[in-house]
Amino acid sequence: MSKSNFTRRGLLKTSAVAGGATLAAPQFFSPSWADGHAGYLNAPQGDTVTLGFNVPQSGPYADEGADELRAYELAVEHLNGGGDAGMMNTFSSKALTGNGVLGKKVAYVTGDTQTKPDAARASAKSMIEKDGAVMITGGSSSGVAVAVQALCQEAGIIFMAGLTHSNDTTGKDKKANGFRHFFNSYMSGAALAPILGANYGKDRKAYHLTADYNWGYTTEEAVRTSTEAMGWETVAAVKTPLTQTDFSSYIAPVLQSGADVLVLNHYGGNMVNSLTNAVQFGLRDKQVNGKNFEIIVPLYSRLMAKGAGANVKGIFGSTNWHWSLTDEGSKAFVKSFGEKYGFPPSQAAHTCYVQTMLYADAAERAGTFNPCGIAEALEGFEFDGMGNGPTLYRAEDHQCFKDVLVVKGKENPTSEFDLLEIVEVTPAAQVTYDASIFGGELGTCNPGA
Amino acid sequence: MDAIILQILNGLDKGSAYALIALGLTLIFGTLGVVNFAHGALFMIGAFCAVTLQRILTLSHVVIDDTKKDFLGNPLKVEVPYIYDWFGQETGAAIIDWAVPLAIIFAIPVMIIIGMVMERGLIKHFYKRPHADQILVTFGLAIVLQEIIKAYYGANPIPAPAPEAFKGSYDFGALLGFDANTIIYPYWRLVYFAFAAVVIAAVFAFLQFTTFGMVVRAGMADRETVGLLGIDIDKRFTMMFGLAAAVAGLAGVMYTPINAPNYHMGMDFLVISFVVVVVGGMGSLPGAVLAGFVLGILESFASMREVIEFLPGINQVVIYLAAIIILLTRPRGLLGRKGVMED
Amino acid sequence: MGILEIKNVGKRFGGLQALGDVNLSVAENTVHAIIGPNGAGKSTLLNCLVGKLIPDTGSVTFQGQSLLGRKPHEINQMGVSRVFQTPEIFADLTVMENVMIPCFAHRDGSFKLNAIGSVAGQADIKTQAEQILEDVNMLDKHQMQASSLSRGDKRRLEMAMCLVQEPKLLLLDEPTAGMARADTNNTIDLLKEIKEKRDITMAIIEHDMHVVFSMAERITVLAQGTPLVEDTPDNIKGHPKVREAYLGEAQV
Amino acid sequence: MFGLSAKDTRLFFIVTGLVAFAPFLMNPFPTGSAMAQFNAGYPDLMQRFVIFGIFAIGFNLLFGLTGYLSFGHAAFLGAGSYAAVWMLKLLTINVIPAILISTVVAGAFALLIGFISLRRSGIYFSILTLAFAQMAFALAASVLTPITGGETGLQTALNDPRILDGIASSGGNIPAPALFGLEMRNSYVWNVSGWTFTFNAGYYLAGAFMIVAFYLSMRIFRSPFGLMLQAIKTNQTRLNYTGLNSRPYTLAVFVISGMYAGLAGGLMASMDPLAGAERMQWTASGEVVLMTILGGAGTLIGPVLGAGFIKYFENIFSKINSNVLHEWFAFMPDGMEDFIVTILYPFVGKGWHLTLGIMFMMVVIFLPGGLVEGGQRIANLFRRKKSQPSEADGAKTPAE
Repeated sequence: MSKSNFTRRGLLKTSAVAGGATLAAPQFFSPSWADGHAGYLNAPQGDTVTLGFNVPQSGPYADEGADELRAYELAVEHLNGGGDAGMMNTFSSKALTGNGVLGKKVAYVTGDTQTKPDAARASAKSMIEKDGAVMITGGSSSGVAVAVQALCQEAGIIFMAGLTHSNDTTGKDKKANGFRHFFNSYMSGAALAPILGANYGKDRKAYHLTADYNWGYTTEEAVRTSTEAMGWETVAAVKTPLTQTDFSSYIAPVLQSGADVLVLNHYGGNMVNSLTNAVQFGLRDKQVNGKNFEIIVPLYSRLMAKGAGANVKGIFGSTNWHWSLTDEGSKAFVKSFGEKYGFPPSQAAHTCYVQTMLYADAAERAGTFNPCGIAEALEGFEFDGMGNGPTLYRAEDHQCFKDVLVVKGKENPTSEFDLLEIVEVTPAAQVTYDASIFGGELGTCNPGA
Repeated sequence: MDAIILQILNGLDKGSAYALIALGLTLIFGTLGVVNFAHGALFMIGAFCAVTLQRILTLSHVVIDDTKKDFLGNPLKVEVPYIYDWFGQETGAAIIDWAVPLAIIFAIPVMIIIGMVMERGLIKHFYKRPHADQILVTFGLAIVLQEIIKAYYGANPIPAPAPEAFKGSYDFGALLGFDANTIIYPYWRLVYFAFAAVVIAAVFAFLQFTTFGMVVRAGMADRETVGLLGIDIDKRFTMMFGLAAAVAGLAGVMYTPINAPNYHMGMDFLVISFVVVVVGGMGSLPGAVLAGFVLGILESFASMREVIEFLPGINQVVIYLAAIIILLTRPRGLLGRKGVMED
Repeated sequence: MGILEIKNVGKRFGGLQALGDVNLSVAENTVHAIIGPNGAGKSTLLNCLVGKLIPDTGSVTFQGQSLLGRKPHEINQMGVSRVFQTPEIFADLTVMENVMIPCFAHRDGSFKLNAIGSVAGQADIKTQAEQILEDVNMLDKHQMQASSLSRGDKRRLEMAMCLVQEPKLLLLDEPTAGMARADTNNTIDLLKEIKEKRDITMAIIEHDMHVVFSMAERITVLAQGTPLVEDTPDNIKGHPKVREAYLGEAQV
Repeated sequence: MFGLSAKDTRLFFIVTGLVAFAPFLMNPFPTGSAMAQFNAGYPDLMQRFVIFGIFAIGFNLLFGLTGYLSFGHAAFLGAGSYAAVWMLKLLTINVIPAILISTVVAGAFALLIGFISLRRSGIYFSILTLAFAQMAFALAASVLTPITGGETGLQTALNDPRILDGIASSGGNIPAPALFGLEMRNSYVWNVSGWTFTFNAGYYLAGAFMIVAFYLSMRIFRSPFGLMLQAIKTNQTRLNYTGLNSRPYTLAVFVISGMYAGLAGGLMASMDPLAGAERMQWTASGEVVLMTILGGAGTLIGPVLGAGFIKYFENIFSKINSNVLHEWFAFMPDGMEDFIVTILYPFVGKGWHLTLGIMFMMVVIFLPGGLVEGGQRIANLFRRKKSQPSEADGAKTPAE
């Protein structure tokens, strides 16, 4: 028996290879081929729907990727009715029932982004072309997010961004098929500035060290704008190579410049090293202009804090979410994650879990896995109970607007996970901006067929 | 002026790291002619010797503290290192605090054994093979070593701080008559510099003044003749590998407080260490050390704000640019020997 | 006027005067030997002729054209071939290929981008190569890899590679160094045979007096970087200066 | 045939056949079966096989023939990618100009770098090429962001000019690269009782280029030019004293090799219009070195095998997670299943690098000639006709 079909897009009809499929007999597609004409790419066949979890499994962000993967596995478990249902209990939308999505069991495939745009796209393509994934999610850097988002737009698949903080993801490079729950550089700047003003005063001189790539630029820009608006002066901004490991030659001249605040627009390994070096130079013990010298890290993550060890103590930064939040949604998530894996989730895990839930919920509400239907369901969607207070998925740029956390390195941590303490929950209104300020075009949604 | 002094200090410090790593590499690559892509991995393993010792010293048993709650609301489990039980909390904490310097003692035998096993088990079969094969096998080995470390310690950097006594920085400005706080330099980096100087001097002295060193130097020049003299040169070369591994490992151990070690740090240093060795000149130990300092100082100056503003991106490329210029003007690098790996 | 004229050539390495003031003329179609004790500057002189070294002073002309400042391959294209002390051949290639390469060089010049034509399809080159292999009695070994040849055969192969280019001047750098007497004699016979068949000038640097005296028509004795005497073999044998500087220690 | 010897013609037809029937050969397992995890017959990976095949074939022309080990070849691939994406943005979404320009740009870039680097040989040459490529990478990722898109990479956009295409954008979506209207992502899917075979337009275009590239490399190997290159590798001194100037030869092959890399970069951008700086990083240069050595440097088919081997591991092994393992061994008793999964898990999924590293070592230890030698040994086992023919007597083994 044979059946052939010419499709406009490179599409492959498969049942989920992982998850649902077993050694059982080969499947015949002919009767259900009609689904191929359901009007969108990779319309789920049979009783499963496949999601693609594309996270860094090798390279410097592998641990963060591992945490993202844990969150995805937990989300799949909850969606399929396993475990204690986590945030499904607190989520304001009640469309999800623990019966899979649209009656189909959720299966997943995993891939390794290697935190390289090329590799991430290769991995995402294999999920789309080989495994029939209907949605791709994950990632731990903006470069990867932007690259995979563009791929998903071209292919006609929904992309639910993982950890990506650059303004570009939902700014200059936004795409109709891409959605981001995580916050961005602009929000970090807007949330941090008032707290910095309150703690360090309004006449400070800041020295920026900025990782020399897109995310670094947008973060520096955001922090500069918001702190300068408050009255701070920017003494200098120096770009550091992304591949730099020893920052001594960048940090040593800071004191000579007369600056009394050092802003480290670095993430991941860059941040761990630059902060370690800065503390090593004893900057924080110094007095400049009659004030204590301070260091700021605009974007924090728990894994970075862990890497930097005791050096983070007392240093301000912002974060998307933290496990010590006490709202019902966060508590429910921390509980189910903690009971399954034995330690609290990171913000990367949180955003990935929430993105999966939001996608599933949107599919349920739209009644289809068609990317255009899902996009419509997500655009302008307001929800609560996911850990950051009432949240809006803005239609204009597919960015979530929600509370942003300003945190500080904890002085006396009780465990290796208890490294940050929440200083302030900045309300969403304070970090909301006009959708047009970063340019870019959303385009139209692409269902891929 | 103060800015320049500061960058010279920086350059010396960076340079000592480069020189130390390149020194180990040049013992194997520059003189034995084995293209060892696993050298970075040896540096990384050295750093993880410090982490491992730290882990050993902080081996703990769990005490349940009912007064505090953990993140799930259960009673907090507090981990108490055994060492506290044995030596009391204060002494115990002090020993843990000194984990990194103590790791030197731990790392030397470990690294020597790793280096010798590597040579006996693998590299010795590759002396006569083409460089391409050496690249493939040592690169494979580097990946394997790296992945083993990653599987055990994870991918995230692990902080391994210097002892409390070396926290903070020394104010050179005051010493030299500049304003306070203009020229400060962390104590640990000064220690690193001194340590590098001692290790480099020791290796030189060892090769210069011992019989072993003489035989090895002769063996580098003409392996067959030395073999004819009835000297087991292979055995010396094995020991040489052990020595190179130990030097790389020590560089790694002492580096941990400067940058928190991760499984990938070896690869980050691999390229630069090859560049340093070649710019220094193949087969020349002093060349490698000199090149390390030259490139370190150049890199420091290129990262000055004034320089970057004048030449954007120069901080990214200065090492490579310098390497190109040096190799074009001096065909065998700074102090290279003729005929080593030129074809 | 000889085919090769060396005038006032001097070369200094740091503090060492390797060549003093060398004047030498090699007449066309002769075998001219250059002998001298170790360190006399024979190899330095040779390297000055082929473009490997540039002398500090003086001139070197070949058929009236200066060789100074020319690269080895340019000098070779002018008709000067060199045989090395240890045979320099293409060890990883077959004997046939070894000989074909100089054939190409002879026909196409120092560079030709012939990336599409096939080696196997070059009939004229092949014939030429086979011819010369036959001349040196190696045709039966044409498929062998050059590295697996015996030392004597390697020397023959190298000669063949030089001869196939029909050089006007053949420079031989101790062609029998390290050879057993039998092999040495074979080489002498080969060289003599070559000399008989072709119009060729040979300049030989040699240690082995047996070789020198059985072949050379003229001999120059070099000592401490300067030519001591130049004469016919018979005169050289009895020359007191030479005996003093050289033969006395070389036990002829 | 085509100016090739009978043996080479046979090899050429084998390669052509493999490329043509890859959609079948790469998908040996029925879709939906547990072994389908090992299927590689989907467009993206097949495209990568042939594109990296081209890259490695080109690299092998330089390294395999002359022995000059360039450690910066990825720079040419990156330059080609950027050139191609710019063509797709500015000129037309048709891939032909993109591929041509990428080859030319990479060739020019190679001429510049080669001219300087080839002044040195051996390790000094390697370090010079490495330094140039690292500079290209560092600058592309940072200060050249306006031209290269920085770390995020250069992509096509809705508002690109595309002057030859007019403003005919397809709705709100960026047009996909196409060959005169045939989009590179188009596929013909054939379902045969459980098996699914995908015939992708982009793959066949890239495959056609690879066959041409392979054919040209065969011709170069067998040409007088190729012979000179081999002579450079074995004895450069003799070559110079044979009246041949090695510099133009090495420079020519360096440029040809750079153009191969540029072609690969152009094809990569045509299949997937993105060019990122990390394509130029030393790890990418190192990868092609490894591909070539792993397959068998200096052999015709080796580099292609090496490229396929590494890309297969990267894309297939990295996707095997513990879930998949559990399914495979679900037939076993629980304890046994967990045990096997625990043993295997470190080697797949996130541990794919470990397996790759082990494979590198195994190949180089047991198969000194690379994968090609493995193939020859297997072939010899089957042949076993006239026992050990000419090889033992020192005849040169033909570079196959």
